[in-house]
Amino acid sequence: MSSQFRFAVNVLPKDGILDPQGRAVEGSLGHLGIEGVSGVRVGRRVELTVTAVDEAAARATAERLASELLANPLIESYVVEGTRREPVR
Amino acid sequence: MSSQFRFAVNVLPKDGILDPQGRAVEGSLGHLGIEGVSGVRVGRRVELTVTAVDEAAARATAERLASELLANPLIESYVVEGTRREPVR
Amino acid sequence: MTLEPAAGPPAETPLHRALGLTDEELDAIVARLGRAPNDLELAMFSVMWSEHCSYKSSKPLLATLPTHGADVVAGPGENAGVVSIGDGLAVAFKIESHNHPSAVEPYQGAATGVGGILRDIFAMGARPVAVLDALRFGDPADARTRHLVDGVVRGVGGYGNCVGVPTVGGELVFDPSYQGNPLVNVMAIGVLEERLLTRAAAPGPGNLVVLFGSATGRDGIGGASVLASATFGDDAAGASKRPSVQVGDPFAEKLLIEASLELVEAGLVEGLQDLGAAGITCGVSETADRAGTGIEVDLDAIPRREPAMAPFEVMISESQERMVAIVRPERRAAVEAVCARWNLPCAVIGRVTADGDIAVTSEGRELARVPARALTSDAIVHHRLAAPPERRRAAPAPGAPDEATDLLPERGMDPGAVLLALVGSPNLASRRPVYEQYDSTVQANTVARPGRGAAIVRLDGGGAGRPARQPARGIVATTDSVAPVGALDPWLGAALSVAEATRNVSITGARPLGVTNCLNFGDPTRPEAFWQLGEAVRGLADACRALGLPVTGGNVSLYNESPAGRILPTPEIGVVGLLDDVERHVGPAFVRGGDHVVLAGRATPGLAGSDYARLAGLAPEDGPPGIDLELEARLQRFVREAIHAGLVASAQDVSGGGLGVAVAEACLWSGIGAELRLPIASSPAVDLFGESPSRILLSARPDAMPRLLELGRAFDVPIEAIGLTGGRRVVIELAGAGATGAAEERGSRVADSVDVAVADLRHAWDHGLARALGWDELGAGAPEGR
Amino acid sequence: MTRIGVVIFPGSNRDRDTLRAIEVAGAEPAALWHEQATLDGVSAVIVPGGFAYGDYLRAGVIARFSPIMRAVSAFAADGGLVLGICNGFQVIAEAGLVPGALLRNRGLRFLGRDVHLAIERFDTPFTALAGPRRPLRVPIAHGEGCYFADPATLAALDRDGQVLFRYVHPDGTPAGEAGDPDNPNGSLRAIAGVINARGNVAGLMPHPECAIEPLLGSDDGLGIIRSLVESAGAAAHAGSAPSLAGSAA
Ligand SMILES: Nc1ncnc2c1ncn2[C@@H]1O[C@H](COP(=O)(O)OP(=O)(O)O)[C@@H](O)[C@H]1O
Ligand SMILES: [Mg+2]
Repeated sequence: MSSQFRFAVNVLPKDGILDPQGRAVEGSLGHLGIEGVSGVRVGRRVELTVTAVDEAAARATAERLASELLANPLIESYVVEGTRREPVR
Repeated sequence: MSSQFRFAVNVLPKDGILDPQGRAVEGSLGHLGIEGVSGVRVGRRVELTVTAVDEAAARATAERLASELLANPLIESYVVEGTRREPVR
Repeated sequence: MTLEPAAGPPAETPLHRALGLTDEELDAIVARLGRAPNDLELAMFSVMWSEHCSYKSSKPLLATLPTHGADVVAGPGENAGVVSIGDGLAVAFKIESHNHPSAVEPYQGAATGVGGILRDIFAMGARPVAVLDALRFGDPADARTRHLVDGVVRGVGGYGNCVGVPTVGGELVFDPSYQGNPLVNVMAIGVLEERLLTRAAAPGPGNLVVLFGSATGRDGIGGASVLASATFGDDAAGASKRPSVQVGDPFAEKLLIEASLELVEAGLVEGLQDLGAAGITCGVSETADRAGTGIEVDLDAIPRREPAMAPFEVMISESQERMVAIVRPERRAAVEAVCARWNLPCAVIGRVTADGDIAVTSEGRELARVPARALTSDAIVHHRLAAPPERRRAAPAPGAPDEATDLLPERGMDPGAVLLALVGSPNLASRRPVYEQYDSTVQANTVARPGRGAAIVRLDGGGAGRPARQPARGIVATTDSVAPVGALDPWLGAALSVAEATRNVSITGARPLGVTNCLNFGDPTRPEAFWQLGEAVRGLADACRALGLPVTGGNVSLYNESPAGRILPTPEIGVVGLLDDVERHVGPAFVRGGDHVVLAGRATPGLAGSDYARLAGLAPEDGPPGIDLELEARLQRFVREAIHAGLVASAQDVSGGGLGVAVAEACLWSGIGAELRLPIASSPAVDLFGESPSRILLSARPDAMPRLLELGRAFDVPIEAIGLTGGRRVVIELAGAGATGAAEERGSRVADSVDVAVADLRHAWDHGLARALGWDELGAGAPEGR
Repeated sequence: MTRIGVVIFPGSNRDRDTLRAIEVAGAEPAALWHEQATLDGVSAVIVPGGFAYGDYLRAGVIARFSPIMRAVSAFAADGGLVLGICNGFQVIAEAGLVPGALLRNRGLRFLGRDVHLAIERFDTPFTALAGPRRPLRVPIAHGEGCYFADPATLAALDRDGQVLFRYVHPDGTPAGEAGDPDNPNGSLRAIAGVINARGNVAGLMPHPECAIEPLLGSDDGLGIIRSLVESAGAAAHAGSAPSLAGSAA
């Protein structure tokens, strides 16, 4: 019997890595008249469903996907967030 | 007296909107030897710090930034996540 | 007038009206069916009888265009025009608009515009080799405009760069009339072996209809989503939540190109059609109608991206990156193998039948049955009312006496300063910040990249198993529209546009092959707008006949109006030409000091519609310059002949900003100055900055001059040596009775000479656009997303 | 004749250009399909430009997992010559065949233009015949070409002569790091291309294969392709690693 689990992987540039997108967001705050925003980092968020026998197995799959595909360890760090069990459709 | 609050904005393609990146990730799973992953959606994650008098004001700023700059309401939806109060540096 | 957008149609609105069909159109549908349509059929009619798909207002006008030519192997009515160029090769090309989607979502609108026109090209069996993007926006200082320009340019690049087709040219024009309604017209060019020419037809009852490419989602259902609330019990909120923005997937398109061309090369398909507007409904009805057959669609066989799609959604979805092939049953496995190799979903979704009907079935039940003809060639045609505006400014007749509109000395302006201002103005400055976002070199055939004059792409380069041909030939391509003049005189605007586009091709030495066009106009139910459209079509036809060129295809975009105003009527003209030896093409920049500078053609009066007029103002009663189409034809033959004879070092068209800007560009592109003495025929402003057509600025070695002048006489083209190249300044002395007299009468000195450093012109030209758009020079822009 | 392979991923778009450049440089080009697990005995491999697998997620990352890349990695490990151009550079960097990563251009825009390039070493299989003319003028066309490595790696690259190409001003002086249009993507130390420590795998962002004839604006890139062709021919002739690896794979 297997269940479905939904995860989110947040991938962000490591500290010290250039983040021109973050700079661009900060740079456009003035035009919008928004104040008091700083430390902007722009990364990726990937949401996915894993079908597995239990949550531990599902998380292991999500972790593997995150470390091997979704993030480049040279430049990015990631966090796997989860989980919400979903009914198997 | 103002404090700093850290938020994250998750921006994802709306339901029903084509997500070519998500499809590409799903298509590559075979090569990775990963099984049981489906429903992949790829979006952006933006983390930011807002300095404001209280959390409500900070969140309002983050919301505005998300809706006016970070997400394209025609094809994307967003969620503002937070918050963690930070010491003012 | 509704003040608030209605959540859904009020209960009493009949369904056909909610779908955009008039009562008259419903009656016409009933007459063709002999009964009332059901809801699915009505949905199919509503999309097929849209202006976009049916050309119901413009069809009678387009029928008047000259479309024949000895080398035309596919003309209007096909996905793209195709012209044979000998040696078994042919060129396919077409231009199309994506104005409204780009106004809503600039990135995706432009991206899917590129995708759509590329599919039209490879549907003919041609490999796409070039893209050109003709863009028009409102005020460059306005925040909304900046957002649109940024998104559209990123969208064109995002798609074109990924599919590996070089973007080699286009236009970027700012005019307040486009503020609420930008224009995004994209032209694509492909090359094919003539024997592989493929038609969008569904011959042979019993043949299979194969859908391949992306799965079908709810993309672009848009207006038709009222059906969901009306018939399928969705609440209005649910219906409005359905996405109507189409998202492009250039990676899928790249696979689609390769798979389609592989299918064609292997001879596996009887017909090939892209799915764009009106989706599967359009694809099956047009292919069936062209072959005089019918098609039975098995709705359940269509791969879906979304659960619980209603039949009408599947039938009219505009999901991108899909094609339909007509395949003999015995070739099914081979077709599936090709699609599998390219990792593209592929499904047999129907069969060709003999009954001429489009039938839609699901779970063994027939949901719709409509004659294919009724959806396509026998769609309703509207004969709209045309009425000219009450007041209009016409061009002087060719040969009319010159009338000085000499504002230049009158205003005490230094013509050199005017020239600098023009060269750095948003419409004339370098487009580099834009075209640098495009891959213009992929495929390794781009001989003339974007930036100066027409684009040149080598043919016959060889490689990848194909032999190189000696000499290698070249394709020359350009788009042009003289819209500001069209607002004053739409016949003239269209004729000038054709003249300018073809001239830009001829001055490289190439022979124009044919004309494609995108007619961007207003609401055709408004008599003045329809009159403009009619006049423009007449001008297009007249100019093409005079130049001996066929119109091979095009596109009509109407309703280009917004609360902010109406666009200038904009007939966008695309021209493709052929160079017999690409190595011998001529460019627009001066090539060395000491060459003679020659002006072929003569300025005629009229400043209205010019960039100078925009900058400096002009007498209110001034008209636009006229055109003598016979002279234009002779001029273009002359320049091609002169280039062929090896007499021409450089050839530059005189257009935006007039002769002054033409000289400035020839100098600043080469870094070589010029010292000229310009005989003033009418007035300094007209001769320096007027935009009268049929003029070419040439440079030639001294020893070529006698033959060049002789050739001018032989072609009956006015031709005059006006000075020499060299130095580091642009110096233009204004000479002649006209100038002196006019100026002295006003008590001022003769209009001062133009005397500007080439480097200053270059600086103004280089930085004008980035400054106008507020882009920093390295190109850092707004963050993605919005 | 020396056979040089060109990897074709779904989404490669300079594969034909590269095949043709190999022909012009005097070798026999061989297309290598992404799903094949062997290299058909070629003497060297070029991973070409384009948008492999759409470049979705991160340029080059999905391509890295395709079957052919396993063969390419094994070939490289055996000393075979591998050149990654543009997207190909991104792919081999993701695969760890060369050091560093390619980030979004600092200007956040795709850039297609000519750049000037200095060759830092002429004693490699990729540059032996490329001199002495410099700086080279070659086109770029990419959105993610900002070369990045951590400070220690950067220092080591410079120390060990692993920086193969650098963006320079037209007069040959080195381009700056940020805010210098002659370093089009803001690459650290203006690095345009690198070579691995062993000297048999190199990658660069600019397109030498599209600068092989004056008609198209420059033939400055031909020397790089010819260097590879000659080196591969010599290696094959000597019966050294490349051909062995190719046939054994
Ligand atoms: N302004 C025009 N001049 C000539 N032909 C035109 C014009 N507008 C449309 N056509 C022709 O009408 C046909 C239908 O156009 P369109 O619906 O845009 O084609 P598609 O659906 O293949 O994109 C095409 O063959 C096109 O070339
Ligand atoms: Mg079509």
